Formats: sequence, C-alpha cells, structure tokens
Amino acid sequence: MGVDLFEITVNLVKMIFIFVMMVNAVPLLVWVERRGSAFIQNRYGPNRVGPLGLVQLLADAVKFIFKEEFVPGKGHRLVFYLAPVVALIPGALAFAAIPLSMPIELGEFSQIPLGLFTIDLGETYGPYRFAFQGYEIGIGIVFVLGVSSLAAYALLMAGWGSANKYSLYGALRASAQTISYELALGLSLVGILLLFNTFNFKEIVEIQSQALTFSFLGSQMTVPYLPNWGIIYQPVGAIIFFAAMFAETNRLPFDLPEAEAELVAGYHTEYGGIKMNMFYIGEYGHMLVASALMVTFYFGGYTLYPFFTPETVNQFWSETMGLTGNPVALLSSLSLHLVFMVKLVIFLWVFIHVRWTLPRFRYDQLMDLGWKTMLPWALANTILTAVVILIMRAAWS
Amino acid sequence: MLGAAIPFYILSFLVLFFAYKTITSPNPIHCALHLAITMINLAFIFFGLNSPFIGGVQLVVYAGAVMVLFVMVLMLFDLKTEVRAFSRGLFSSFLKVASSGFLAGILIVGVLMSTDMLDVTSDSVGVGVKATSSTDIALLLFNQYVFAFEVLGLLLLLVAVGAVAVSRIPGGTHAND
Amino acid sequence: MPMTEAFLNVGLNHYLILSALLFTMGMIGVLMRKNVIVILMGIELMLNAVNLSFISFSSYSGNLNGQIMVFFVMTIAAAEAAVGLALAVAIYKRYKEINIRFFEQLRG
Amino acid sequence: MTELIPVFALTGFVILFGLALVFATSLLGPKTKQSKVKQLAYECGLEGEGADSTKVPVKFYLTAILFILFDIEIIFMYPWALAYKDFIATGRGLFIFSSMAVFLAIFIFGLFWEIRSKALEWE
Repeated sequence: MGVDLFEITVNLVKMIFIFVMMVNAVPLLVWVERRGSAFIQNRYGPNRVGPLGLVQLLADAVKFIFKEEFVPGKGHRLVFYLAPVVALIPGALAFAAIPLSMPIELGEFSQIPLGLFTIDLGETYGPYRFAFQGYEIGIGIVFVLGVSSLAAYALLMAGWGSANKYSLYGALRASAQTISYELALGLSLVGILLLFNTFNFKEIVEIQSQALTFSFLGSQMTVPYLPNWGIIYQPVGAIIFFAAMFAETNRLPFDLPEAEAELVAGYHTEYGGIKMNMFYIGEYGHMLVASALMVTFYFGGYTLYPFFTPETVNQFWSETMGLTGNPVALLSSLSLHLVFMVKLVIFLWVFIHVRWTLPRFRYDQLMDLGWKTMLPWALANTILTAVVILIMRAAWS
Repeated sequence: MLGAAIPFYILSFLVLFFAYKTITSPNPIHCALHLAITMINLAFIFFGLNSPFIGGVQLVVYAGAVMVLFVMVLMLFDLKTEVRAFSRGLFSSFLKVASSGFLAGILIVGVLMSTDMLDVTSDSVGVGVKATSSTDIALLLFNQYVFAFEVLGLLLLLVAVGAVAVSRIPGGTHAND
Repeated sequence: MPMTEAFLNVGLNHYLILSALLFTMGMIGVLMRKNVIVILMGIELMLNAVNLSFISFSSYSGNLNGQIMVFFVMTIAAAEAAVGLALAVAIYKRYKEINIRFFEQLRG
Repeated sequence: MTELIPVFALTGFVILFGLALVFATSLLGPKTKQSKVKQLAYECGLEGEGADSTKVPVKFYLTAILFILFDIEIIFMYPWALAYKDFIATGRGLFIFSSMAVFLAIFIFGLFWEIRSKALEWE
C-alpha cells in the first residue's frame, strides 16, 4: 500500500475519495434523471428549491436521514438491516478497480509550489507512483465480474428479510434476471480478451491509445487518425455488453423486479428512508461501473487517440506550456481524467435517456431475450472473432 | 512480515468464524449466507497466495453462482427455523465431533511434522515464488489438460440435461397445496 | 522468541493448518446436521479446504498444476451442487421433507 | 498479501459507512409507537404468514442451475482467449481453435437442447 506515511495517506484518501465520488454522483444523477425525464416528457421537473432545483437533492438527503425507522413485524431484523449495506459493496469495489486516468509518476520533491509561494517540506519525498484508481488488481476483469456478481445477495437478502411476498417475488425475479444476463455479459467479454489478451484494465487502455493497428492476412496494417478502439473490432460485442449491463443494473427497460403494476416496488417494498436510498446508491453505482467498463473496453478508456494520449498530453504540458517535473505528471493525469469523465457522462446520459424512451419488457420476453437471443449472438460473436483472428494471423505467421 | 501476517490472520479468523457459523446456525438461509462470506474470504486468501485467477474464479463461480443457487433454493422451500437442527443422540454426536477433532489433530500434527521434509520451508516465503500470470495457467491448461477440459465440457452438458430431467419429476411447490 | 517468530512468519504450515481446520468443520457439518442442503454446504466447505491446500502447495512450490486442479475441482463441485440441489428439490416436491433421516427410507 | 490491504480497507470503509447511515436514521428519526397493524407487511391488510410460506415456481431454481453450468463454461473460455494469440504465434493456432471448437460444440448443443426441451420457457 505504500512505503512511508505520505504514500499510505495519499492512497487511503484517494480510495475514500473515489467512494465518496460514487456516493455523491447519486444525487446528481437523480437530479439529471428527474430534469432529463421532465425535458423528455415536456415538463419542468424539480425547479423550486435553489437554482435549477439543485438544492432539492440536499433537501431529499436530509429528509431521508430523518425518516422513521421501520422493520416489518415478521421480518428478519438482521438480514433486513444488512441488505442495504451489502448493496453498496459490489458497486464500490468494482468502481475502485477501474483506472480513471494514467498513473501519476512523481519524481523526488522537497517543496510544494503553490502559485506565488512554496511550502518547504524540509526533507525529500519520492519518487512515487500513484495509480489513478482505488487499487490496481492484475486480473481486473475477472475481479470486477466476480465482485459485481455478488449484487444478487443484496436483492435476495432484502426480499427474504422483509417477509413480504411482493419483496420475495421481486428479489427472485431480480436475481434470476441478473444471473441470466451475466452469461451474455461474460461471453461478450471473451471477444475483448481475444483481441487484447490481458485481464488488466490499464494494458487494455494502453493498447487502445494507439492508431488502429491490426494484422491483415499476416501483414501489419496501420490506419492513421483512427483510434485502436474495441468498438471497431467488436461492435456486436459492445451492443450485447451494454444491453446486458442494463439488465444487471435492473433499470428500465429491464426493471421487472420492481414493476409497479405487478409487484408494488419489488424487493424494496418494505424499505424507506435512507435504507431505500442505499439501494439507489447501489443501483447508480452499478450504472457508473457499467459506463466506466463500456468506456474502458470499447471506447479507449481515458485516451482519445489522435488528441489525448499519455504522450501527447505530456508533450503539451511540458513543451507548449513550458512546465517541468512533477506538475507535468500531475496535470497530464488530470487532463486524461477529464477525457474519461466526459466519456463516462455521455454513457450515463444514454442510460437515463433509454430509461425514458423504451417501454418495459414482459418477464418471459426478458428471459427469452437473455437466453435465446443475446447468448447465441454472443456465442456467434466469439466464434467469429476467433475465426477472423485465426485467418488473419495463423496461416501467414 | 507483519504486512503479510495481519491480513492472513484476519482472513483466516473470518473464514473459520463463518465456517463455524455455517455449520451451527439453525436457520438454513443463515447457513448459506455465512457460507457465502466464507467463500469470499477464501477467494481473497487465494488472491494473496499468488493465484489471482483462481481467486477470481472462486468469486465468480462459488460466491456468485453456487451460493446464489443455494440461497434461492432455500427461499424456494418454506423452511422454518429447524427446531432440532442437529441429529440426535448425545453419544453418537460426541463420537462424531470427537473423531472429527481427532482427524483435525492428526492433520495438524502431520502438517507440523512433515513440511520440514519438503523443500518449501517458511524461509522461502515470497522469495522464490514468482507472481504467476494468468497466461501461464492458460498455456498449461491447453497444453497438458486439453482432454480433461473437453471431458469437463461433456460433464457439464450431462449435468444440465440431468438437472432439467430431475426438475420434470412430477409434484411441485405449486401443485400440492 | 521462536514462538512469536513462528506465529508471525506466515508460511505453508499456516495455510495447511487453516485448511485442516476448515476441512474438519465441513466434516462436522456433514456428520451432525439433518438438513440435506446444509449437508451439501458442509461438502462445499470440505472441497474448499482441499482447494486451499492445493493452492498453498502450488504457490509455495511454484508449480501451476495445483491451480489447474483447483479449477477442475471447482467445476466438479459446482456440478455436484447443481445435481444435489436438483435432487433435493425433486424429493422435497414429492415428500415435503428434506431431513437426511427420511432419505434413508427411500426405496426404488 | 499486501496488495490486498486497499481492498480490505475499502470494504471495511463501505460497511462502516453503510452501518453508520442505517444507525443514523434509527437515532435521528422520529420514534412513534409501533403497533401491530403498522408492522404488518405491505400486502393486502390481512395478516401475512411471512415470506417463508410463499410458493414460487421451480423455474427460478432451474434457471439458476443452468446459469451455474453455462457460467463455468464461459469461465473456461477466459484462459483460452488469453492464450489464443500465443498459441497462434507458435504455429499451433489450429490446435487451440479446434480444442475450443469441440468444447463450444458441446456448449451450443447444450444450449439448443435446453431451448428445445422448453426448460427456458416462461409462460
């Protein structure tokens, strides 16, 4: 985790910062969702409290905390209380494993320049290397898949702990749905693995930060001005992945578990106040993870090839702006982070827009789509990728 | 040294504690949830033992699939907390626990006595062991164990067919009420 | 202090002892519980204990065959759990009973 | 094991955060008298028997079983995909492709058998 106190502190603060970022994204996304749905449906949405209704979020948060505590009489208290806590874990752990920018490589330093004056630290620190993510795990993809498959427990615990038939039925539906779509999700990633041959997110992003390069019948081809993004090789895989991620987050058009007309509110029927809000944090955290994975696998991660790659950004800050040393590392990392955030926000908006565009499936249609359409298509995608790679490389190598 | 020891002891405490809860909780659903936590902790122990891929598979397969199936099946049954969760008979239970404890004792003493004979004493901790990459596992799997791999595919197919066939056995949670 | 040394120097022994204890717990669960599904859980515990010893040997000797074996064991364990649960559900649907004692009386 | 410490730290932090939120409401929220009627499950106003007695279709557990089996097959494809180009580079591309082709043939046969046998049919 670190060799000295400075590094350990930075790593801890960074981790907590990423978690807090996830938690704070929730009210913002809820606001965007409400305003966005109002925009789509030609309404106003929340616009009374504060500018553009932004303070509404704060009011909601305060209201959530001051709600009355309630446990259904026949419920299983401990399980009922723990379910929302468990709901937070998968999103947080998965999001912290995704690189949000390139690592910051700090050289040795003994003072911190702050514009006009500098702080003298007295002794020399460094060199350090801080990854721009909660923690670096070598087998990132399998870790994220494994951690997000734990989300089913929160649903099942909530459904069973409430001792309510709507809740239990909603929980069973939700978990059956998440596990069904996990198959298509996992299978669509095989195409990405075939292309990039690594489980590591950072390496995947680095491969995508170059010009479009592939071997064509044994010879190396390069297309300048086009990025080496996964979407170019794996359009079908990307669509399947994105659709499966919708189902994993239990959002419309896949929000059968809380279909109001049939199941009241599904597995969080008995939940109110901050406990229900924690389920929402889990759901929006899943959305963040889904968008971040989409960006990382198919859209170049924190790079945008001709303009923003680790090299060009470094060059910009050091040569064009005339900086040297640690500020270059810091600023280039931050600017790549900005690129990542822009892409992330685009996908989050797609999530919200789809919710207010498509109608809900029926449950049998949902399961049919998962097992009989998406799984065969993902299989076909995998086989096609393997055959193409074999033809393009094998006979001519 | 301490950096490796503290996570190990925390994890093994959690593993043993939740394994204990698994076999003693009267409510089967609690058993399943405790077992799921045990599996997750074991996955992290595997991560720590330089086998991150197996740890990830443990998370995906055991914690994410098998235990979810257990929990779902238990919710399917209308199981009240078992009044008598354990099999009866004071003497036979004592015999069972005693023989299991005896086995554990033999195992521990055997481990303590025999690992000195192996070439892998505690001195070589983390020194000679290189971090194994997942690609190495893949190469080994498809070089030496291809046949076993295909047979496993066939086994999984048979299990799928068998499970569907067994689920067709008449009767039903709906039917009999 | 050799005792604290042995305690803090986490090595193969520690993992093997953990595995032995885990195996024993699974075994006690299998022997003592009456619920078939909990017995299946005990079996899963025992299999996991064996996996742990495989992995620790593999890791401390640098031999990857152990990890492959664990991969296979996991597969078979999952298949076993699937079939076991399917059978338990089938018997439960027929007789409304999942006590292991009752299973002894099932004939042909 | 040291590289896992951040994961544990984050897990611990998230759990503490969640528990703190849950306890915050029980401290700050209004305390009103709990009555039997109030504690009824949100169903139809009749006293429920608890979720334990709910009858749910066996389909759910069948789906879960089939999920486990297919999930393992997919997990087996991950190391294959990881080593695919390595095998091709050493000139054994056809071998690795055909070994997976056999496996996939079994997989696809299984999938279509499940579909044809109506095991995945939700009415």
